[in-house]
Amino acid sequence: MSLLQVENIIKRFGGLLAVDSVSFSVPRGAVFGLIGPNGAGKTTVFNLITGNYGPNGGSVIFQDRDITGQPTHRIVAAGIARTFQTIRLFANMAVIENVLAGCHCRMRSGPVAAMLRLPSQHKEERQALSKAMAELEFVGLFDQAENLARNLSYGNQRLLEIARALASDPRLIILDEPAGGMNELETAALVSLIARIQARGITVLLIEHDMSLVMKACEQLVVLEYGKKIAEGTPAEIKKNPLVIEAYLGSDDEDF
Amino acid sequence: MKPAAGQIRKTAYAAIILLWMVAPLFIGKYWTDVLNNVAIYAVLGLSLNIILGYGGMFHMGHAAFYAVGAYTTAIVNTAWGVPVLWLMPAAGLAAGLFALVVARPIIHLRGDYLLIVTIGMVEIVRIALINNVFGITGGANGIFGISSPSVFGFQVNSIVAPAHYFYLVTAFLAITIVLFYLLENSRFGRALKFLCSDEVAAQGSGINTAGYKLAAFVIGAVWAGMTGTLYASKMGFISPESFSFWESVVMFMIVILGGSGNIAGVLLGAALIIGLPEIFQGLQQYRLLIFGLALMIMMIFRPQGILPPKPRSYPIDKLEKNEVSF
Amino acid sequence: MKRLLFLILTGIVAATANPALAQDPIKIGLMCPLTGSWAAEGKDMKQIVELLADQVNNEGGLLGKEVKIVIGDDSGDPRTAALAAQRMATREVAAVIGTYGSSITEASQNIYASANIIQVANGSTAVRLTEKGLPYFFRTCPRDDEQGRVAVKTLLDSGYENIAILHDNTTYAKGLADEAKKLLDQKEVNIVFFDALTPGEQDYGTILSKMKTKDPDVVFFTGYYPEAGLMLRQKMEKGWDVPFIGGDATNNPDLVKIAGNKAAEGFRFLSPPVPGDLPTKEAREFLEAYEAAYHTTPGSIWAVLAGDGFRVIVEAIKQTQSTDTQKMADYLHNEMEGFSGLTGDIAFNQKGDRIGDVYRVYRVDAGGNFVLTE
Amino acid sequence: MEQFFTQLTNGLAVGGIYALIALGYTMVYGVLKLINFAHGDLFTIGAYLGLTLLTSLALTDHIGGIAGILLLAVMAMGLVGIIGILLDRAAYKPLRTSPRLSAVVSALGASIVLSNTVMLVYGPSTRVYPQGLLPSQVFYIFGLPVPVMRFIILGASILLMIGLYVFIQRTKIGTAIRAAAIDQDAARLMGINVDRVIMLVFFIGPALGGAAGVMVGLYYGQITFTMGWTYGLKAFTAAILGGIGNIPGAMVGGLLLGVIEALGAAYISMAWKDAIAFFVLILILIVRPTGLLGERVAEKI
Repeated sequence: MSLLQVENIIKRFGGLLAVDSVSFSVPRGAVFGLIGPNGAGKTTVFNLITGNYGPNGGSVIFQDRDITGQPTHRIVAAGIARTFQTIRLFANMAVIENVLAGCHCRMRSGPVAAMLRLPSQHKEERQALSKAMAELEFVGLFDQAENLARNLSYGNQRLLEIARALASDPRLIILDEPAGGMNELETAALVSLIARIQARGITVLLIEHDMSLVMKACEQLVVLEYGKKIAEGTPAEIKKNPLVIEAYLGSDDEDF
Repeated sequence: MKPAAGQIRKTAYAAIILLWMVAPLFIGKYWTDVLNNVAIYAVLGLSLNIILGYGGMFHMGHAAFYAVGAYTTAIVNTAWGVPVLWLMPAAGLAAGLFALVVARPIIHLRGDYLLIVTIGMVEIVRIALINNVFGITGGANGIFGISSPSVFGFQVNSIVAPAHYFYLVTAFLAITIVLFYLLENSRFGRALKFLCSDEVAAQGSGINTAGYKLAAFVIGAVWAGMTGTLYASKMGFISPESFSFWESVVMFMIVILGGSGNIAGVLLGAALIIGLPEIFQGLQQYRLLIFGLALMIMMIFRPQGILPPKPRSYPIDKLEKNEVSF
Repeated sequence: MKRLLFLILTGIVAATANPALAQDPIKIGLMCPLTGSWAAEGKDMKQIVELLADQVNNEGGLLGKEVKIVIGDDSGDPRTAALAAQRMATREVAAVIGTYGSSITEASQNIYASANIIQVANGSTAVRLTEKGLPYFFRTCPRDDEQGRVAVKTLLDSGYENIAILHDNTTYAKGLADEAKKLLDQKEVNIVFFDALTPGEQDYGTILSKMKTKDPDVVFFTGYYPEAGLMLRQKMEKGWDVPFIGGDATNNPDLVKIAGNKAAEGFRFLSPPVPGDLPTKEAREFLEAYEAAYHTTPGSIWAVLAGDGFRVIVEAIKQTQSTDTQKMADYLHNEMEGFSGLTGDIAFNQKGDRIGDVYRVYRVDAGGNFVLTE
Repeated sequence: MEQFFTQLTNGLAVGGIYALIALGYTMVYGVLKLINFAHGDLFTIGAYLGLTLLTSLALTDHIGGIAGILLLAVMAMGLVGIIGILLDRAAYKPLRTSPRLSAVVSALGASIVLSNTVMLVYGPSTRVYPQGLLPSQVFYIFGLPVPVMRFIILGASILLMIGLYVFIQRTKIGTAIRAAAIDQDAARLMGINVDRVIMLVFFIGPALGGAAGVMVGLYYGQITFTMGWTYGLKAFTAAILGGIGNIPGAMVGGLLLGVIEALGAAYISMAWKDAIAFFVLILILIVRPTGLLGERVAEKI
């Protein structure tokens, strides 16, 4: 039973066909990897799923609902949260405030409630705050709550993005190169964090260049090259696939 | 040393509030009227701050909303004699509706493109007023004979007794400060700050950025419209030249000079931008030159604004441990 | 130390006792636009009033006291004007002159009224300003309806049948244009064009081209001299020879400089007489003194009307031997008659409006001079 | 048809001046992402300096009409360019690393200072250029009169714009300016002296504005200290209309704005002319959010 289905999705930038009719389906509860050489269109696929870009064709089905071309905030509300390849935090705000951004879509009170200081609004704020603290504890940033986001280390900023994504109570979390800029220790911790996320019943879809992480963490992989899907399977199958080997050798990627 | 600093700040605020409240007893009509102007522009600055300060949208046409409110008040009051203060909600509503209609198609424009479009908006409004649009704005003459506000049957005439008007406008300013403070520290205010800081990240966190931008415009416009009521009833007449592009620039400068996104900063900005030219009155034709120089110098020495906002703190230490769970 | 204290104390006593002293000056306020778009008018107003005040002081002052001019800058903007008026009202002025621009004056009217200060406006022609029944408001300038009446008479007397009216959407020009249109609509003439230009621009080719398509016999322009001068020249360049008639805001020597003698020749405008055309001693002396002091002639008639405002106030103080507002107002309303002003005889009706035929029709001759046509 | 043609030439003449001033906005914006709100006042200063030079040096008497006017324009351009550099040093350089809107407020302050300085130095009255220096013939095209000066104004603006375009596209310094506009840090790494580039931009932009000021003075004959505000706003509108930061965009935007105004005034309403221009601007921006020639870059996420 699949949680997310991407069907023949297409994206053009001017004359460039960045994503060429890619299809795959992510099973519920899985850790699913999207790999491929630089410029293969992986992040573009993510942006198509999360509604940052509108596709030129194809569809995205999430929990049996067509969410193609919906605005990003609706997609988040539907249960897909994400992190960004180039870290996008609210740099001049406190760590805790960054996580509260994720809580936003699960809250209800509007400007009028705030100005009238309704009890419901007050209670909701309190609940959101404890939820945010809980997520910080989950990723191991509990004691950094009052720091400014920009003062965190690179690895911790990645973790903060994950906490922010988790705060929106997603069914699917999309991680775009979560280990980018992390040292070995941090990467190892990330592998176990991904496992704990999976244990919470959240499906994980990730892009990663660190192949040791991909092989350890993912149950299933899709390989893209020049915007096309060239292979799909378990890590063990992918490792042996001649097309994949050629693609990676051709791009001189030593990680593989 | 943190509590001590907080204590000093609280004492300072209390002193300023006290001084403000008793000021009209000592400073005479003229300076009281200067304070009335400061208060009006403080409210305008605070309403613009929602759009420009929290929302980060380059909006240089706020006088358009102010004008819609003032003209709504003037037209209804002179035509049907409805007491002006009753018209405050109507003026706010009219300005809010106007904002809803005009802001929707332009909300997605970025930075300077939004800036020129909002300038265009305020110019179109001014030209429409001059050309006596719908035959109700009085053209270049404007509208006169607007009654002064009355509070529980007590006439508040800003011309005869600026001090009476002072307490009326101060009350409105105080309400505005409290409400906007609550708004700033809420889900709504936070969402605006997120989209101001990084729109893509805000969207990715599930915030309806377009919706919040529009809401910010509408709330800012409602308040500017209500301030328009106060202005119209203060002057007794209004004409298009009071709602020129330059008025928008003045509001814009108040927010940026004082400290974009900070209520205390905007209040200080209003005091400086409206107060300084009056302090320089004695310099006659040199006063604007000195004012311009002062603006440049202040910006150079405090590039972030004089009182930039501080990161917000959350009462996490007050959370009970058992609350921190899923 | 004791000595110092004594000095301070005597200083305070002297300062507080001062109002009773004879040498305490009589203060007269002048509210004018010293900054902003109308700063040129304000500067002239200031120079003229200060010059006249110096003359009064050189001749021994007023009621044995020195006359002091207190100046407030209204920036040509209603909000600033209201503040300037509040400030003026706190400065113990006997009366106030000013200001230029009807909506600017309107912003100050009620403030002076509530402070019981006489206000003599000089460049605010909107009809409604004197229709409010304010007891202490006067103006030395005529009203829009008066000028409209004279303009219509001039247009009809010249036998024009197809008339274009052009204004600039300012309160004053629009008011005059509306007034003229109202009167012309009752007559047997066609108004073939009625629209506004945007002041402050430099190329009016578009407007001229558009008017030309309506083929009027005459264009009545109610706006200001810079636009009039530019249009006269651009109309000549286009080879269009329709006559132009202007309102009194075109009365400025710079009009000819902008247009050039050739293009300006034949242009007619309505205006209260300029001092140069008046045979009175006062007017001649004033012009001489002004040229001696500032090496130029007054730019606009409105500033000269501020000078008349000053002279009227001085006369009222002199005649009533007091600076009491009510006495002065009574004098101005009822007793002043045929007072010889810089712009002709001055008297006021009960509304505070100037009585009498003020307007003349001027024509620009081949040498670029303004010549009285009657 | 006759009216259309006449209005077109009217619009193009005014549009040429808008375009020339718009170039100053767009060049500074291209490199610094700064809206130089004081640019309109530099235009005013150009007009006033031109007047001073014209009357005090009597160039046209000494070396003849056309040569004198050209020399005058070059001198005024140079002086206004230097004032532009000084303005940058005083008002903008200290704010390079600050939030963008802070520099806007500083620019507004500078605008107040410059226009009031002009008022205090030259007086608030309208000033008049000596007349008769320029040809006042009228061309007849298909029987329609078109003053020859309109062609000269338009021609001079277009010539200056083409000159600038060639300079930016073909010379080494021009390449440096383009590089700094795309990425200052990268340009610095490539050995480009970015501070020098900024200085140059603050020379060229104001110099062109100054040239426009002299042209306006010479042709229209009258100048006031507040005229920079009106022209500046129009030129800024033109720069945005074409796509700010884009040099051909400023030219297209300026000419187009002039034509829109002229046609709007002729066929719709004169009193609503500016409102029509802004309305068209808004419509265009709704369809093309980065102006006519502005680049439409999808944000990299």
